[in-house]
Amino acid sequence: MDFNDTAVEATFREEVRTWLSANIPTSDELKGLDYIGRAKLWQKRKYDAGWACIRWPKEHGGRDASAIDQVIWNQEESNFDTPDSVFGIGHGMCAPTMMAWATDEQNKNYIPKLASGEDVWCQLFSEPAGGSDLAALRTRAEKDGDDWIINGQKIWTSGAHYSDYGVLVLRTDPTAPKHQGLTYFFIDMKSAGIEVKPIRQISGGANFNEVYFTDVRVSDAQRLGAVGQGWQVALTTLMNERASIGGGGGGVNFDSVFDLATRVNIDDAPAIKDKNVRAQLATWYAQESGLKFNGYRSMTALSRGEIPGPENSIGKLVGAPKQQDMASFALDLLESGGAIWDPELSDAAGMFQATYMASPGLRIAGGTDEIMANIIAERVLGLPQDIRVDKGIPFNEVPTSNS
Amino acid sequence: MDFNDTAVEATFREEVRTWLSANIPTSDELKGLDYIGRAKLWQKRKYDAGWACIRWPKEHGGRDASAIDQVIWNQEESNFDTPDSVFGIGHGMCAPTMMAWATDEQNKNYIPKLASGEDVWCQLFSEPAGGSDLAALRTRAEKDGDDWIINGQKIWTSGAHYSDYGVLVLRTDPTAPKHQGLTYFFIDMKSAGIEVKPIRQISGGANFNEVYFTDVRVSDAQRLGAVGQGWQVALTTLMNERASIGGGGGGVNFDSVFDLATRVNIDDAPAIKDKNVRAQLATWYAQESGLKFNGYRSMTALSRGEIPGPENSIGKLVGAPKQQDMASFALDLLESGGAIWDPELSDAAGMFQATYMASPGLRIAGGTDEIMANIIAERVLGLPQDIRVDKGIPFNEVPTSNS
Amino acid sequence: MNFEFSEEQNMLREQAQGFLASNCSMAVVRRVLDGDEPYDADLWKKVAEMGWTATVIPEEYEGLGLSYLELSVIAEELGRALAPIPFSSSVYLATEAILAAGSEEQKQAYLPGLAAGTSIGCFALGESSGQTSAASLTTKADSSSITGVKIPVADGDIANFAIVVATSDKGDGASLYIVDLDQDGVSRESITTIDPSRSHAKLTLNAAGAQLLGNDGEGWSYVQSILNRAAVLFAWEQVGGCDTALNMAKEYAMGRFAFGRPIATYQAIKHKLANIYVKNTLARSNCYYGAWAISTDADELPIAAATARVSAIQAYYYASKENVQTHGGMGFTWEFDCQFPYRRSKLLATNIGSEATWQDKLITAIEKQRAA
Amino acid sequence: MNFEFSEEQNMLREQAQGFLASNCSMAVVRRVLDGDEPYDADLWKKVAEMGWTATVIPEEYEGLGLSYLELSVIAEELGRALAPIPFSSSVYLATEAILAAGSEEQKQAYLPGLAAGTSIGCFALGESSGQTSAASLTTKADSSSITGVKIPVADGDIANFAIVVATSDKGDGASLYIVDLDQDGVSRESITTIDPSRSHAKLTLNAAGAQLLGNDGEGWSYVQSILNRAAVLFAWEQVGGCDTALNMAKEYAMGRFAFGRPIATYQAIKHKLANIYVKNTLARSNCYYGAWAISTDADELPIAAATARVSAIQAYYYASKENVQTHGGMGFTWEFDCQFPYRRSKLLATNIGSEATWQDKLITAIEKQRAA
Repeated sequence: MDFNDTAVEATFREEVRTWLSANIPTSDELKGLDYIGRAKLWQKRKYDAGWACIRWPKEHGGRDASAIDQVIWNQEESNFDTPDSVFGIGHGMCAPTMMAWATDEQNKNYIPKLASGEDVWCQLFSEPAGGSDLAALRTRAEKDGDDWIINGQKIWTSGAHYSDYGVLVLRTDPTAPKHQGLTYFFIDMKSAGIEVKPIRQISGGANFNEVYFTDVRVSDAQRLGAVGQGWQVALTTLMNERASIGGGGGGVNFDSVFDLATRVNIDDAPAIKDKNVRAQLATWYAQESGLKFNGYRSMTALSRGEIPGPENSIGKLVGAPKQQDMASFALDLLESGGAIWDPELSDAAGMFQATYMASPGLRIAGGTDEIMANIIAERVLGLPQDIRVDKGIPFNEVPTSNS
Repeated sequence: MDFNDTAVEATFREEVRTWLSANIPTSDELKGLDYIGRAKLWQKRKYDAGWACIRWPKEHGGRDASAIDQVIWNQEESNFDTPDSVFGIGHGMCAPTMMAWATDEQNKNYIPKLASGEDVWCQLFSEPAGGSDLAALRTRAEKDGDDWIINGQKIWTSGAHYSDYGVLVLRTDPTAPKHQGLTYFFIDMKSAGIEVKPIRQISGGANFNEVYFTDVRVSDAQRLGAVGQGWQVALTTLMNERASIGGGGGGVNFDSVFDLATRVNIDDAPAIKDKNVRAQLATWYAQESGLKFNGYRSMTALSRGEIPGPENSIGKLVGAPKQQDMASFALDLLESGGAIWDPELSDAAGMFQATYMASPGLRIAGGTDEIMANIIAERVLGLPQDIRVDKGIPFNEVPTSNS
Repeated sequence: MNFEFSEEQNMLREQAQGFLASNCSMAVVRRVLDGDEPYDADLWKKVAEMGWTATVIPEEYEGLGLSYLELSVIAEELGRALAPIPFSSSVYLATEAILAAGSEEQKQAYLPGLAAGTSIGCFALGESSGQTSAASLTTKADSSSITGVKIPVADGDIANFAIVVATSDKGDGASLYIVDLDQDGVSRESITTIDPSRSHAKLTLNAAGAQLLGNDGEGWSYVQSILNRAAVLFAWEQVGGCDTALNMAKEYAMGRFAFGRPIATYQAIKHKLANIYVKNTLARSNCYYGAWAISTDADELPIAAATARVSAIQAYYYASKENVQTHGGMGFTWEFDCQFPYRRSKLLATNIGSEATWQDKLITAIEKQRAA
Repeated sequence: MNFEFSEEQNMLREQAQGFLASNCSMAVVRRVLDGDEPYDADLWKKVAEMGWTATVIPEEYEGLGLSYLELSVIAEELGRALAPIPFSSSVYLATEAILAAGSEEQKQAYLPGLAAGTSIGCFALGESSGQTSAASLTTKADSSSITGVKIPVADGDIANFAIVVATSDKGDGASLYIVDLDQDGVSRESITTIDPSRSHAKLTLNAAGAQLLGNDGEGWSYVQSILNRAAVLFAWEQVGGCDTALNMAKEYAMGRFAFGRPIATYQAIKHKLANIYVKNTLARSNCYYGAWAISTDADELPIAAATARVSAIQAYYYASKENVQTHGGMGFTWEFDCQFPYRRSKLLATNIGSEATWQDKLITAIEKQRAA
């Protein structure tokens, strides 16, 4: 047991590090660009050098790299200050779906531009009435000659306002049972009749959008899979989503709360000396440590060419409520000062307050705590599904309200 | 807002106190009696003086007292060292059911002996396959002339081994839906074919029994309610159960853990000085205090002639896991000594260890945590029932196993 | 046993609910949160006209001379409505400070205005991040002027005067001062908090005119007594808010369908709502204890206040966060009202001492009681 | 990254599982718990024959000279089987004490017997209720004899010798002694604990013959180092037990029907089991960290040990109590096996320092690391 690379991995890591050191965009190069422009510049550079989407087949602009190579690449890239990516969904979810279901010609047309960062893609699945019941979507597509006419509304679409293309699932047969009346398409986001509205969150940010479709035309040629096969295609997308969702990301963690506890006082002594603070911090440390070493075990599986288990979803189930509780605890340590949310006046420039307000979203986005627990219960432990009253019933006869 | 009795209540309390002071059994009187004998002696004395079952109508041996009078009686009686009662189920559950459903003649025959303590009654509802699904009972009764023949097994019957009579619900029509095929009886516990076996618990105690029925005869005259009406009769019993279940009773509580924390050390100082101990204790104090004052609010409702809400069931939902966590915490405070379970060697004569081992039962008996949460959700908050797949299906076609 | 509000108090509650339903809907909270008004001045005026600000002030100072039970009823209803007004600062803190420590002259000078709501008071204790103690104070005063920085001060930007806690070289190390806020020596800056529906400020006092309130060197003792009383009233606001969060969650869960049935039929949601209800109910019963203790000036007040506060903080955090969770993605949008109790719960939890601070106070009070 | 057991270690695990399935079913645990045997002597003999007691003892002392990774594998499997044998006392504690502090002579005298399992060692630290510290010790020794009372001592009634921690007027205030238990100066009394499937005793030492182990006045430092190593191995036993509790709960929930369907279809049960799984998994991953640290003698050992122990204690308490709860009334009967992990979880949690004690140690270790 060790934390070291194999010889092959170490060589690869060195190669990555060397290239990164030489090619990170300078501040001069990035000057004047918005965050989309910066992301595109960096992606193009990686693409041109053969370092974009390294797990993809070479024919699609990738490098045929292994899963552990990807982990090493990610680790090394994250050590440098590179522009934030806007390609996560396109590369992580849309591209794998296209590769699995689109024609060779379509893939030749679209995938390289995805890899090079020329095109940004988004994913349009969620709908207001759906929520955790993703397949209960209602946005409909009706056949009109060689086209389909789309009407309805999608929600929670990250990056819709700057995306060139999107993948979407639509209801093409409302009389079929829920999962059977769906069809999957990709679409030009600049199509007439698409309107994007940002959703303001309680945290103040607006990372998601509502997307309205009014008589939007999409060619039948942009259908992926058969008519009525949309849910199966969507599963390809979703399987890849699960792999790409992390443990709740940055923000408040053991280190930041530990440091805070050395800055503020309880009983006129540093809070870190307070046994209650220590006990709470110890539990959170043990959780973070467990998540970290769980990750190491997954990486070991990758390194051995095995597939890590779906138990990775515990990262989100543990991480999101932990962020909320730690942020809440940090505000309490700050006492009345905890309420102040001002980059100039707040401790740590307001990070604890920002996390307090953002963490409810972490517990919901990408699957609520409750859905994550269901997933672990069913997919990991093999427990049976809850009773499904909508099974086998025509979608338009499934109850959607008390009336 | 005050904690005082009304003038009428104060007078009543004084009367109770005076009678109790003069009539508590002396140790001489109790000498040589087992706990059943002691309980019967004390009950008979109360009965003879008109202080037994005071809420019951005078015709049944009671006193026509109000609910608040009962509370006052209980408070005062608990201030004295009286023999433990063995009549709780008989008085609290069986008698109200008899009074509501039995004939006048039956009530004349049985109720006074219940009130006087001459007869002890028990309740036989639960079955091995039932658990939380109480109505899924299978013990069957088949009509044979003017009698019914009973075969099957009951479980979790408190006091079955010393009871004279029992109330029981039996399945008389297995082809009817679950709640409709049941019939309710009372039975002589000395009937031929009844076998009582104590159940040993993990706490070491044996407060419950299994009761086996082999071709036991009961007269149709001892049926309460119509054939097939057993569930409605059982509800009368169960409504009264809910009223008589407390918050988890004695054992480990704030006071005992607070005191423990003054006896043992952490960092060579009394544990009560440790901020982690203080924070935990404070939360438990606030819970106990909330339960206590919740009780005061219920008593106020009684005092005003109102009916306290079903929110009293929070006592068990909060109290039982609290006992478990507090006992666990107390064992931890004792460190390696916490494992010792010996009346001579353990701190507090092993009370913390005994509670640690008994508390899992508190979370289950009389309704599991999960069932109590369902009750609050449905009866207090008015949320809908979970999906019921057994609804309206013949009982003998309801799935009971995976096979 | 008479552990309930009286009929008259229940009538007051009904009246308050009716008034607030008309005058303080969630749209009103949203307007203040979203806009530039620091508080709803119109609502404040009406609340004062109803006499709520005058509730416990003795009649000789133009108050109503009612008890803390009436004030408890009002506090719970204001908490339920998440009212965006400086009621807690002016009534639970500033009024209480003057009642507790004020000279006859000071009472005559300040209480009538507080009673009428024409004067708004605030309470300036904290100076930075973390616990404030007598030893940590840096605000200093001489006989007539005061210098220091107080942050955050709830309603400091809209109040007419502040009760300021400053260091003292006597007694317990602190003293209270009354500082009128409309003067040259005072500069105030509105600051943003996690709950913009309630106004907060940074007060910079630069040799500002000040008058001593109560005895010099007994300030920290006054602070404890004021905070104990305020804790009960804050706790009532908190349990009022708890109910609002529960009702929002319940209503949404009953109407929202997933997989063909209301999410309220799923145990994960049912048990969550049951747990909210249980915590709220225990906290409310502890508030009754607090109300009894404050209204009878009982020796148990420090215990009752800490008990009510600890359970109210825990209940409101749980209720408000799980209300968002019950709403799923919609609960996280600005458009929905779930944010209001979530913000308010933490504001009230930090304004007058955190959960851990009051947990420790509770055990200290119990130790004192047992040592007595 | 190679953060997994090797193929050889996984083979050892398979072998151990097969052996324990045949030789240590729950019926064996029940027999010891219910009967008069203090431990399963036959199982102990077989375990020793398999070489498990010899795992990390160097070959020069007739051990196998394997690493702590192999011992971790064995510990997890013994924990999974809830084996009623003195493995933890003899292997994780007594053997480690002699390896850490023993003279060459002492190693030659004791290690071969420990390796062969013909000698059983135990570790005598606690003297009463609450935390034991160097300052709280009352057991006293001179150059060759020792007097005091140690309670409880796991396996003190069956062991051949004890490592006894006694007070010292030098250094850190404590010293270790080896005390052979078959001598006149020693009286031992078996005591009942919450887990009678593991044997415990009260040791009364009355001028018993004793030999110093390690340097005089460095005893407390040895204790910390021994406990850190033992914490990792205890944690492995704990996560093994966690899995047993989870599997019992899962199997029962799948087969038990209520209201016409398996209780495993109810979210209250599903989410309970998911939470057990999550806690178990995090604890196990922390045990990997501990295993790495102990096997490489890493500087991070104090952090890794405390992390593994804190999360293993929390996971096992939760898993074992919620396993009973999942079983409903049957889980509370003597007849069912749910009691075994519930008892064992608390025994292991208290034997070598409680959750809170290790939480504090963890933060202390982190503080030291950051100060360095």
